[in-house]
Amino acid sequence: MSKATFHAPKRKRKVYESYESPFPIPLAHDHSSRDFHICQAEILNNHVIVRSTEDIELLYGKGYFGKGILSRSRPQHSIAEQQLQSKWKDIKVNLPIISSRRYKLHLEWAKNLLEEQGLGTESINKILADYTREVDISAEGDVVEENPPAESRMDLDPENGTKSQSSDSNPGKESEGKVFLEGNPEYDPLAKYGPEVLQEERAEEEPDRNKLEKVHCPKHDDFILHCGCKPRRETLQNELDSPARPHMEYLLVEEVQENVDLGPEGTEENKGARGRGRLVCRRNPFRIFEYLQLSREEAFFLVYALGCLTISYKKEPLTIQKLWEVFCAAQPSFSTKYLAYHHFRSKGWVPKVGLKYGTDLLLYRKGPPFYHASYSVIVELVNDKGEGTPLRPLSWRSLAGLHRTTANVSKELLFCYLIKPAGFTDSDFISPACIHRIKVQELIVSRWVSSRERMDHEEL
Amino acid sequence: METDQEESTAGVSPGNREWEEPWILEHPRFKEMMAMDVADHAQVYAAFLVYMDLLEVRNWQDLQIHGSSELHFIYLHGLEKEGCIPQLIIPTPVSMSYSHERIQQFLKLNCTLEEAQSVSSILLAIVESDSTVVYYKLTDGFVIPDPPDFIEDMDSKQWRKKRQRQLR
Amino acid sequence: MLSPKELLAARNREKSLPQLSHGQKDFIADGLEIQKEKLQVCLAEQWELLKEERVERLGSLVKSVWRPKEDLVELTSPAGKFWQTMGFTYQGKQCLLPEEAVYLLECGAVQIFYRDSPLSVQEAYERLLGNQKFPVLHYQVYSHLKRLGYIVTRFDPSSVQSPYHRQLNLESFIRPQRKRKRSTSPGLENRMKPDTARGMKKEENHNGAVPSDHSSADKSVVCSSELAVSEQDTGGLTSSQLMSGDHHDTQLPHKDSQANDGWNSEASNVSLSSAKPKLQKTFHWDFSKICLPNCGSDHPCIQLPAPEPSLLPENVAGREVDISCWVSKLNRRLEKLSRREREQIEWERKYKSSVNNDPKVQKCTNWKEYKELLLERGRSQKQKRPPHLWESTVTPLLKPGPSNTTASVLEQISVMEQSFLLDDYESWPQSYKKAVPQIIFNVHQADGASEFKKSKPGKPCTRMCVRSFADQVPSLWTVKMLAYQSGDIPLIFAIVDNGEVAFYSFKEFDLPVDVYP
Amino acid sequence: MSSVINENMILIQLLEGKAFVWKADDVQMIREQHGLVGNLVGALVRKPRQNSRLGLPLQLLPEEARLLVEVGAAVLVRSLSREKELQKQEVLEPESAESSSSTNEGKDEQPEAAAYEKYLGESYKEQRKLALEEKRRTLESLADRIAEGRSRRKRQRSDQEGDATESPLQGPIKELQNLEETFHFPKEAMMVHLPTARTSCEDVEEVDPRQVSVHWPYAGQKEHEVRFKVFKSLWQKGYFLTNGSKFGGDFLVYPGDPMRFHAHFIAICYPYKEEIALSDIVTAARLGTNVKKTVLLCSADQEGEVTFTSLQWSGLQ
Repeated sequence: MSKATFHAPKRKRKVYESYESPFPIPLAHDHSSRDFHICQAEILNNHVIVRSTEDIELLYGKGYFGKGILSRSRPQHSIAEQQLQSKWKDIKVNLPIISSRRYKLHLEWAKNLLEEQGLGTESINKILADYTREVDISAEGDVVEENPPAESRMDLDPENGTKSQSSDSNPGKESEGKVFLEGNPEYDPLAKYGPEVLQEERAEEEPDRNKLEKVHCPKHDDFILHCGCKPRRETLQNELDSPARPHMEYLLVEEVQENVDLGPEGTEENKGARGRGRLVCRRNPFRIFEYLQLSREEAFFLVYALGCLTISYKKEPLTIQKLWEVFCAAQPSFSTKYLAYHHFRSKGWVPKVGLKYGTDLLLYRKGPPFYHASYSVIVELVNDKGEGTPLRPLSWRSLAGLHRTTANVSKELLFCYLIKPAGFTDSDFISPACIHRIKVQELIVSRWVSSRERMDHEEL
Repeated sequence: METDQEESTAGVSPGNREWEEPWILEHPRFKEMMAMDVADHAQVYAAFLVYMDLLEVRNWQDLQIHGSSELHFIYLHGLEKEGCIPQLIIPTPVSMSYSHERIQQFLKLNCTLEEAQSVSSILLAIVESDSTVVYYKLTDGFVIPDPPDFIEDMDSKQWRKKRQRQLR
Repeated sequence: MLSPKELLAARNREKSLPQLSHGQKDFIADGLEIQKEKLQVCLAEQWELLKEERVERLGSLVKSVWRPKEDLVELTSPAGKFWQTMGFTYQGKQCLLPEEAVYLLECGAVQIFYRDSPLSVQEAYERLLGNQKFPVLHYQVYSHLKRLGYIVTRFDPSSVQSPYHRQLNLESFIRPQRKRKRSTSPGLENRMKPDTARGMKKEENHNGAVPSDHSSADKSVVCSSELAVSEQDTGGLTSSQLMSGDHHDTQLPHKDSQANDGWNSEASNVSLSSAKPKLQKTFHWDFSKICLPNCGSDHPCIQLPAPEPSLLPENVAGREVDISCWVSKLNRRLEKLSRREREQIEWERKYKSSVNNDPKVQKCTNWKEYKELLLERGRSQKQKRPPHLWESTVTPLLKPGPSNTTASVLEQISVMEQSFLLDDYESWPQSYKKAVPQIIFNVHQADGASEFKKSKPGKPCTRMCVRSFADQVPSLWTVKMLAYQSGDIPLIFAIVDNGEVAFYSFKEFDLPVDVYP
Repeated sequence: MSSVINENMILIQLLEGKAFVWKADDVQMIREQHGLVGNLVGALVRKPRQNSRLGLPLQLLPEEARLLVEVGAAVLVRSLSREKELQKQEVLEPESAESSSSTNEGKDEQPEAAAYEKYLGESYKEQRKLALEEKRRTLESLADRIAEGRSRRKRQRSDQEGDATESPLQGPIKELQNLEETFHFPKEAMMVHLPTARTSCEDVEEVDPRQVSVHWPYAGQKEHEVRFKVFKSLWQKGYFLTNGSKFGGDFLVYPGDPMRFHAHFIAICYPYKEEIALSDIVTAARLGTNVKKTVLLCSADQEGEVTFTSLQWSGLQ
């Protein structure tokens, strides 16, 4: 029997991260995690979503599970617009910069949200105008804001920034500029702010703040008010006591010529001196968070094989059996694809969805940051006589195309057959325990181009 | 059963506020798509993921949501950049399959939307179960491809390698 | 036929081939003269080339005669150099197979006579090929390979060792294969740990594929472990079957509800009572005491009796009530749901399990106990072994332990057995073995490169199976079958589409386990 | 049957359902007059042992063959000779089982055999004559130089021997004098023609491409019908088409003769209402991107109306 030879995968030339661990569970070599942490996921629109930043980091960082819904692959969404960020790279303020167009969109979402709560247009406008009022930026590059009394800190109003100094009026302070990342919960850009300013403006702020409190959930640091939480003092207090309280999201909005249509307060001329608009610091009225979405195969593997994830539907944790049933119902190819997924994971490889090349899976060694995918996998479930109904029936024509596509990107085409034992019926698929009875056969499909042919043929 | 170790630290990070609904469900555009009641929820969710991908990851502009009750479909419409021709985007879960007839119906959608547009084309946004999206362009009739690059001074092997890297 | 003058002139014909396309091809037709000219040059050269007829020196031609009855071509003059790799002796005469003769004719090496006149290539195709014995399809593959210089012979199934034979030679058959595999991938090999239990198991399986005296001891080990697995999973299966009777979303037991909201009380009752007989002893809900009134239009229930106090939460008091005044206000029409809402409900039903199916819930006698249970569960969700994972029919494969290594994790989650192409051959029914596409050719390395002798051809470098493009892609079973027939020689599928030949191989693979770190 | 077939028609020979054209003139006409390409599948006469450039016969796609018939340029034929022979053999079988040698087969073949012998003999005579003339011409053109060379050598020899006498220049060298008698042209040296296409007339039967038969199995097949409508439509638009299977498609579509142009499209045919899996669309589009061609989804409805949709990568990574 002649076997296909294994070609060692090609390591990427530039690798920007170090490899941690193959799985998000404590392993002997990995000293960073000692505890067996069970990640939480939930069913959202029939898909599996992980929301906790910590869990996201764990699941993606160790084993490259899932994809950030707001990212190309690794969950690392930032609202900042790259183009603007580089355009304004000489400013010392480390807040994400977005265009006013984008900002308006978020504003509109917040507005829609409030409308849905039954608020009148006038009060909505008032609320939003208050919430998104321009915030002064200090010379140090931090956001300047009053430091409110603890219990009302959540709905604090940013200072009216009519006479704020723009960042470019303060050159020469580079050394002071701090580097921090957006979304870093440790860092509160507003914390430094002295209390005096607050005192001055307190009185006139009062009415608006009251109104705001009605709709602004104190547990939120953004403007989403639909959670149904009632503002309760003690929760609020707890929130504030916790050291790593997420900061409110402040943004720098690039406003060109005219200010945003929110109010007359941002009309200073000096900001537009460079002819590229000016940056205005405002609160983000509608924050969106990066979530990790797991393919059903990934999710089921984490639950069933590793036991390090629990998935809930409407807060209720689902058993493995239940998950199997609903995944099978949601995706007819699930059981077959899962078997293949499990097989490759249990060989220490990292399978990802094969959509880019039109196949069922792509296999990476260690993970996508380190190696190019080595194999493009087609999965087929067959009976003990080797006959089956493939997930996608192949003709020679489509196989020729598929092979060419795969070979063009230096990958190999791997057929993964899952062989049911004799007497195995559809009803055996009702439990994931059927996996113990399945055998796996791997085949490499390749074109044979004889050395001679290569010699007298110089194609393309 | 072991003791409960980490109750208090669980809710620390911004994404993990368990008492709160996922923002997706509360997003006005998601609700809008749901309320249209033209597509099944798999397509609605695909449409929303594509909507966010275009807006937040790719920075598209003037993105609008449309529903076609006769095609049972939600589609998007927007600009890649300012000054670009507006494009029509058909978001779809990867599990779907379409006949050529249906693809042509999608193309006709664009005709009705943009009378002036001479060539009718759409972007097919295919969404995988882990939220991976790929975009392909469908155009009615014939679109001549870009001419092959003639790089004479580069030897063909090198050139091929470079190309492969680009296409990964 | 060519005139003598043309024939003689052919001796001084151009021998080299013209350029294929005269420079980089164009992308778009611009209608300019220069494009047209280039094309004219190319085409003119092409026609000149095609119009050339085969003209050979009589002395260098081997004469032969087509014998249709024997399906062979007999040489009537001494064979040429081709005799080293082609032809055979039949009844003391030098003969060629039809495909050999046609190929040699195309090369201008033989002249085939039939009824004393020579055959044109067209006639040779028509007469020698195109019958059931040797289809044109096969000839197209044959001539393709021959033109490249390969030595191609017909495959004779009897030339391959019988399975029994192979078993006898098992050691020489498998060992070198394994060694080669080891040495090809040093990069990964270093990191693979063949000494782990998983590696050991693999080896056993491999030997087990073709049983031998040496491996029989190991084989029994495999068998027993297989047995253990199958016992385990049938156990899991039966219990899951028992549990999977019903998964409707009944939050609380109820008797009399209408089916219009999709609840199916009957089914849930059935599943409760029939699930496991022994559970009934610990069963504390008394349904006769629980009243869920049917207020629907078909069975209006006006008097609602006081609920059983033990079933209510502590701080809730129940009392008897007359709802006649409410009934008129009730909207008892079917709720009109949108397409999406219906879908939502459909999914909800799939996700929700009936709490009544939960044995622990069944043990609860009242609300208080139930709530305590929920609380406890909520607490334990973040524990190492959340009950919904560990106290259910199917539990995770990996047991969380303090010092798992990557290798031990992989081993614990590897539950599927690797299959090999040569597995289970003996168990296939005979009818399956016959209905398979046949191997057609042996292909040996080109003339100089191999020590091919017709009498002792040695091992071919590949074997070929010929398929038309319209045929199906081979199933796993076909691949297995042919792999078995071909033995240790790689098998290649030659796919012919409108005369073009492409070759594909389906090779056994065993992706190495990557244990890192 | 054969009488019906017009002299100028291209004969497309069917063999196992495959369509072959054997005459170079026909191939040229098919390409230049009808804009159809086909695929050369035989060994090239000039250099038979290679695969990068092939020779006759030309194999046509079923669609190409059918189109040529539809435009009235060709007929599909199949040879009847073997069939007839088989019938004959069956009749003869009982008495002539052992006498299968070609020399004593049916008498009616004898004239043909004799004809070839005669042709060969005449050809030999003529070739010898031509070769002789050629030789003479060669010698004549070289005579002066040969003579000069000989005299030089002679001089050198005499120089060494000290004999300085000059031999006078001779007229025609001696080889030319009795060339007729000394010219050696063995029979083995004569050139023989191994014809490509059939030289004799033979019994052929016309095959109707609209009717299903073992000889033309494509008629009425769903796949073929769609492919044919698409093929015809693209051909009518002036495109050149070749087989697209190498690229996972049905046809490669060229803006001009494939000899000088790159293909623009990979045409893939689908029945208009048949579902196409998105993974197939991705694979096709991906491949098209890699080879810088547009994938063309092509469908035909019952009336022959053909729809084309271009599929390309969006450029969004």
